[in-house]
Amino acid sequence: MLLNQFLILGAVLFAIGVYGVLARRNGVMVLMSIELMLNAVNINLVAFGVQHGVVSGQVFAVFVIAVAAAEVGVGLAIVLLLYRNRRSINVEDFDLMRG
Amino acid sequence: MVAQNIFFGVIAAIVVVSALRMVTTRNIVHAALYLVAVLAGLGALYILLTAEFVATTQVLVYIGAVMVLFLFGIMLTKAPLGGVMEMTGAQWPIAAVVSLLIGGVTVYSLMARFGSDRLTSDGPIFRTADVSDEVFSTYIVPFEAVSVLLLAALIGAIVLARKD
Amino acid sequence: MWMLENAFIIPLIPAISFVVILLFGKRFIGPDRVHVVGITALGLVWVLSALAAFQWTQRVEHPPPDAVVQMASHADDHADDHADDHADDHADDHADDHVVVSENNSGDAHGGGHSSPLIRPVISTFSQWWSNGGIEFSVGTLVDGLTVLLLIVVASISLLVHIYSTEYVKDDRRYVHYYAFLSLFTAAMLFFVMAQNIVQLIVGWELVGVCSFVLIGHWWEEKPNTDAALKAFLTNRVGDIGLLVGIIVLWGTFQTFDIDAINTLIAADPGAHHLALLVAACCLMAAVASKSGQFPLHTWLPDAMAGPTPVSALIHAATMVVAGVYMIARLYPVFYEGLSVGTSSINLMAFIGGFTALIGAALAFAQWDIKKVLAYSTVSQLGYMVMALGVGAWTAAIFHLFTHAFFKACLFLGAGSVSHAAHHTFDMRKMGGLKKDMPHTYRTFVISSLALAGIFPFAGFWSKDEILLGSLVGQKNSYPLMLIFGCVVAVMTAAYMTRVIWYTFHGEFRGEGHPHESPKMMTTPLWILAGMAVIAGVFNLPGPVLEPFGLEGLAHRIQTYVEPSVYLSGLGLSHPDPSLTMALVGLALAVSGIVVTYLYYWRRVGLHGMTERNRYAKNGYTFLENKYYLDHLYNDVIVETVKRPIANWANRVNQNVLDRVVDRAGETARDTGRWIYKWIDQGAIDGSVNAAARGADSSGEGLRAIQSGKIQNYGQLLFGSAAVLAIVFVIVV
Amino acid sequence: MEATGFDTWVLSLAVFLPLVGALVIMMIPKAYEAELKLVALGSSLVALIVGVYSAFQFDYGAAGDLQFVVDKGWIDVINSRYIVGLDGLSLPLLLLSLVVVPLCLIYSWNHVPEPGNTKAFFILLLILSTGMNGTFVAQDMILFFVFFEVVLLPMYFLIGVWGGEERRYASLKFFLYTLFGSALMIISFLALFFLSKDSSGELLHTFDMRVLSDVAGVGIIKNTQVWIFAGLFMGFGIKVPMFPFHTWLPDAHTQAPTVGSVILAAVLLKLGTYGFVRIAIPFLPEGAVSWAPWIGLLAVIGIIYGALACLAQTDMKRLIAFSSVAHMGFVMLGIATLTDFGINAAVFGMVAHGLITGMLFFLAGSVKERFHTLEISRLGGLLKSVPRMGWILGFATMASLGLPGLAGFWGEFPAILSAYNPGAGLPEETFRTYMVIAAVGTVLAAGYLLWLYQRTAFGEPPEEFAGHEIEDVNRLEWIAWTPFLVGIVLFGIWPNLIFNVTDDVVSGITASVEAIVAGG
Repeated sequence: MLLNQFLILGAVLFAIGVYGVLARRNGVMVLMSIELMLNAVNINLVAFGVQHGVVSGQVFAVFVIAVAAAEVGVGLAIVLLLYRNRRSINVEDFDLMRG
Repeated sequence: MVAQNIFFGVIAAIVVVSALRMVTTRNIVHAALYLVAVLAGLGALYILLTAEFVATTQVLVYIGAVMVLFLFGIMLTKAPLGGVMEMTGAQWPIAAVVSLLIGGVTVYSLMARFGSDRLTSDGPIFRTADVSDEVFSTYIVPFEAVSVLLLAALIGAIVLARKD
Repeated sequence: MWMLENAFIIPLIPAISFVVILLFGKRFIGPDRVHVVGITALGLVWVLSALAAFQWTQRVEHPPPDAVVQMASHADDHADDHADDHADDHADDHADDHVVVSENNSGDAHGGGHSSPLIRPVISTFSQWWSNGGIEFSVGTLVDGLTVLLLIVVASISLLVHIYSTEYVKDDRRYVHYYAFLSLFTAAMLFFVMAQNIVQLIVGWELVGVCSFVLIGHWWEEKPNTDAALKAFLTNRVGDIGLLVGIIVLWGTFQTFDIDAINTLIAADPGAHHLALLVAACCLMAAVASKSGQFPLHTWLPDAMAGPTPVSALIHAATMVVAGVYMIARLYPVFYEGLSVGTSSINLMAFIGGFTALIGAALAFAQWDIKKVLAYSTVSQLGYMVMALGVGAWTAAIFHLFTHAFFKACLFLGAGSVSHAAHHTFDMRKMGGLKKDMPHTYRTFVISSLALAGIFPFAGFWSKDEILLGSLVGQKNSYPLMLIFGCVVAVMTAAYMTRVIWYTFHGEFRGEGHPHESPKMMTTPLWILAGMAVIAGVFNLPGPVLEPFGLEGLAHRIQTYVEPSVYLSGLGLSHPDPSLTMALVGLALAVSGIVVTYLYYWRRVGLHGMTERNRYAKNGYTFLENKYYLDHLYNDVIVETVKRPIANWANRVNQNVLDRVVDRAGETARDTGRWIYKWIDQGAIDGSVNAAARGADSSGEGLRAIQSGKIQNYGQLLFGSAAVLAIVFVIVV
Repeated sequence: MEATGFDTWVLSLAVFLPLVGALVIMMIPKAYEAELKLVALGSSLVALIVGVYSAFQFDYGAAGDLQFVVDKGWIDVINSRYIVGLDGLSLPLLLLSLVVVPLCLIYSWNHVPEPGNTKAFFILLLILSTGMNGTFVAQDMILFFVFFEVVLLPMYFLIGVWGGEERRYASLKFFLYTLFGSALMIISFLALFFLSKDSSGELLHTFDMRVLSDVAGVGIIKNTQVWIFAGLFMGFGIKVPMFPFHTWLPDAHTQAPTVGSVILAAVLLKLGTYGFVRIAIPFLPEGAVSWAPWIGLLAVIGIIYGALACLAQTDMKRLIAFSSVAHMGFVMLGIATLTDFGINAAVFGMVAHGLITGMLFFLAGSVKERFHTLEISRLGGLLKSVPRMGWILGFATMASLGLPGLAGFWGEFPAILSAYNPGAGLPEETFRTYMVIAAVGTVLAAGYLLWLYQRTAFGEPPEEFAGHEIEDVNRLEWIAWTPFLVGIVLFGIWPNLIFNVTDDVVSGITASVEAIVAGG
């Protein structure tokens, strides 16, 4: 097996995730796309860990999963809150960053 | 080796197609299910990479917990469960261009750098015990930090989502 | 020679006085007593300057061995290594590395009374003023005859103006600031005249400009005053472009800022670097034109009369405005070589000077404001000095600078005295007949006017004579056009001064109230200056005048003491023989100017009566009629042609063209600024930034799409730029 | 040479003491306002004292060498180290930055701008201080970059929270502009990391600025140098700011609170020019030579353009902001000549501009506080209503237009002078043209500044303010301003105080550039 198989798969998934984050209007969908990107990174970590014969790759992958779980928790809570206040989870309706 | 490659090919195809469908489908529940497919496929690939613990965690945490969370989120926000809605914003062409650029440049650099590197097949195989040894020795501080992070996220999520 | 080596003390005293007055004036000294500080400081300065002058004469009379320049036939072999010396080692005592300059006697063909020994200036330096590229640049003093002459002039006039001002600006709104800036101005001017290098020249040059700005705008509540102050400063700044560029060209050519070194280098090898010197000289001429009120940058000077009159006397007549003349004299080899003064028969400097002298004099006729008449007269006289330098009459120019300072200061202070008496007006139409009420002012004014007109034996006669003679003889060639300019101006000067005296002091009083003589504090300085206007000429009497008295040893004192022969003889500068004919012609010109004008005004009074009688006389009084006909002809045709159309034309050109150009330049710059700001900056550049952001936002909402506040737009930007950067990185690495 | 004993700590103390102060303040509740302020002022003053100590311990004979050097491991993975050091180039700027912050704290002692919150305001100022000090002493590119970016965030908040009407727009514009530049800059840093070779052709893989400055880009071919320089040029040029990247500056200045403007003008803009002198030119001499004529062109355009824009302004603060564009044009012109004179003048110009324009912004802030407007047409007669402030404004105006005898002159004159004989390999005629244009710029500078002064200070005060009793310069303002005024006069009278310190470093830089140009 080539190392690149995994790396390129990761890259493609990452790019798809980016597309999802940028293009999707639904807040939940955006969060899901972010999960996709995180998973893309995880493949890289594990693949490099195997390549270099170290366990750190797996350890970091586990950490990433944990952090992702935390992120989903908080992210969904925020989406929920927004929905409750605005009756919408369409990210295009939110321009809170506007100066 | 051939078997492995075929396995990889099949799984990778499933993963990529599911991922594409996930970001293009108009039904949010379908999207969630496609995500499950992607995550499961990745879990399988972890097995292929001899990372059993990661694969297990993937299944347990992602497919078990995170997906349930997502489905709850979808329900609570009263998304049209079976219905079809315009899920993609008007700016999708820009998003597509940007993601193609990113994907393209990344793939190009990977090809250039790791073009023909083979995965070492004779390297050590790390079992769950090895991972736990590493986690509780070298990475004890990050581990604790992640624990605290999870706790904080838990409390934060409760505070945010509370009704009053 | 202590004073010459420690000359830095002289500007230091008024500088300290400035700080003391400004910081402690109001609170500790008392706002009505600050002049004590100023006058004390200036008294001290005057004594020290006199001491310096005395020590300089001693140095010339009994030169110490290291001060004399030995005669050598060739200096060429020294020229090359000299550049390095000066660039590397400025802190060194300059006595060591002075190049021996050949005395090129070819210029003595005219056989002038050139017998002065070649004396080195006294240079003291304090190293480490600033440094660059491993080279230390020093600050220091260069004291020679020219410096001590200017020291005396500045110190004397400034002291007298300080005294005069105690009455003139008494109870002024800003008495303290007035004296503070008089002190600062004096310090800056003294610093300027003893500059050892051209950077110091710039510093002094700009500082006097600022003091002039502050003092012109002394009464800044009124907009015309501030306009005048701004105009003065900005016009000077325009000239400063020339100063900066010229000095940079000099630096680029000689790799040193040291005035002495530059002069010596040029004198040692005239003819080298001609192009660079030409450029430098032309650039510096722009600076001179702005500071010394030369055409076409002279327009600020009459406006500068908005300041208090003593300031006009000090800054805009006697000292600051001669800074340009001084700079030419100081860097004379640059101009001499750059403009080929020695060999040409007309050059930029001579022409600008002569032309300025002419238009200044013409304009003086058209003014009703007594100070403006004097201002244009100053322009004209400065033109005279520049012209003198342009024809190679170095000493004559400096001599004229010296004498002019006294009588012009006296005239200005006299004008101030008149206005003090006549309810603060400067309009001559509201004066008249002040002769009997203000005898002191009248007498001193007349004396100074005669001196200005160049009447024997007053000071102006001698200096003007030398200038005319210099233009007649020139160096290799004579300067015929300059001679004509000089002669015409001599007539006109005498004429307009007579006009001023007529309107101010003679005839009927046309103002309001009762004029009175000014107090002693004002008349005393007037008399001192008038005295100088009488006797200042003796400092450079030609030999033949003194011969009958057996005093020929005292002839040409200024030439002997002041002329920095080290450089000038290297250039081959010569002096013409005194000429009785020229003196008589000059005197005749001046007298004719006075007489004609006097007759004009005198006849004019009678003319009204005569014209009425004329109507009766048509029947038979042909003889009388003829007489008046001649008069009439003269008045109407000659004088009127000269005076009205030409002077008015000149005035109109001045007001409408030159002044307008200056104003328009300012307005254009402002409008351009507005336009650029509106269309280019806010429109194009800022617009394109915003437009780029707008393009990214396909929903096209809002002008500033870059801050749509939508996460996804930011995300697109972020990831997009990341991708682009990555691509750039991939390509580069 | 590595420092020993207490000297090891000097620079780190000077850099991090304000940060420590900020951390301490975070612990203090808001209610204890007096204590908060004292801690803030104390920490910045101690940092200043440490800085002054370093200035006294500094070996001026060896100003060209780094002193007080500390070299410790930091991020081993990417071979980035914690290296700080002080040489003649850093010293004046470090001191400037150390002096400005306590003065700003004093100035805002009793009037933190709307919406108040002294605690947050002071914390941000202290963090800003750490970032600025660190940038000037960092000798490792990653460390430099970190400090460079640390500056960004506090300033963003200072403008965005305490700014004027349009603050959000201005702060975001500032942030994005600078971030964009930084991104290109870090790319160039990475390129330098990957491409730099030592003289034997070995890849270095180092971020150590000392090493990179020594090898002077020998292993990098000219084309690549030009590209990398372009990245650095964008990063630093936006910060300077150079025409045409200057449009963030007027907005940021106009909207920023007074002390924000002062720090922005006095120190932040210098990070860009400092970067040119410290990094861009010595690391990539060939790239610098190729770029210099264009930098010079943009610089003179900036000089004229900034001056013309100033003539169009109706707002005093915006006018001063545009004058910065013009003044930094002189600095960049000096740098572009690649000569001793030019670069020395540039460093001098940085300090002088910091003092003078900082002073002008202080004045603008105080005017705004008293008259609640900066519209030039509504002001007037300052000399009458607030005479002392009017005089100080006059003084600062004169200094700003480059009056000899005050600090501004020594930044302008040698810069113009240097353009007459630009460094090796640069087109002489082009630079001589720049010289003349720059000289014209000095006239325009006098024009807009004096016009400003005439309209604001001369004449009678307008009617709307005529009857009111308006406070003249108060005690806190005197304390905050006096060092600026003294500095302007002191450096103006004795410029060698700075030239002498910077000259060795600058000579080293120009000599290496010359050697490269002659060799290549």
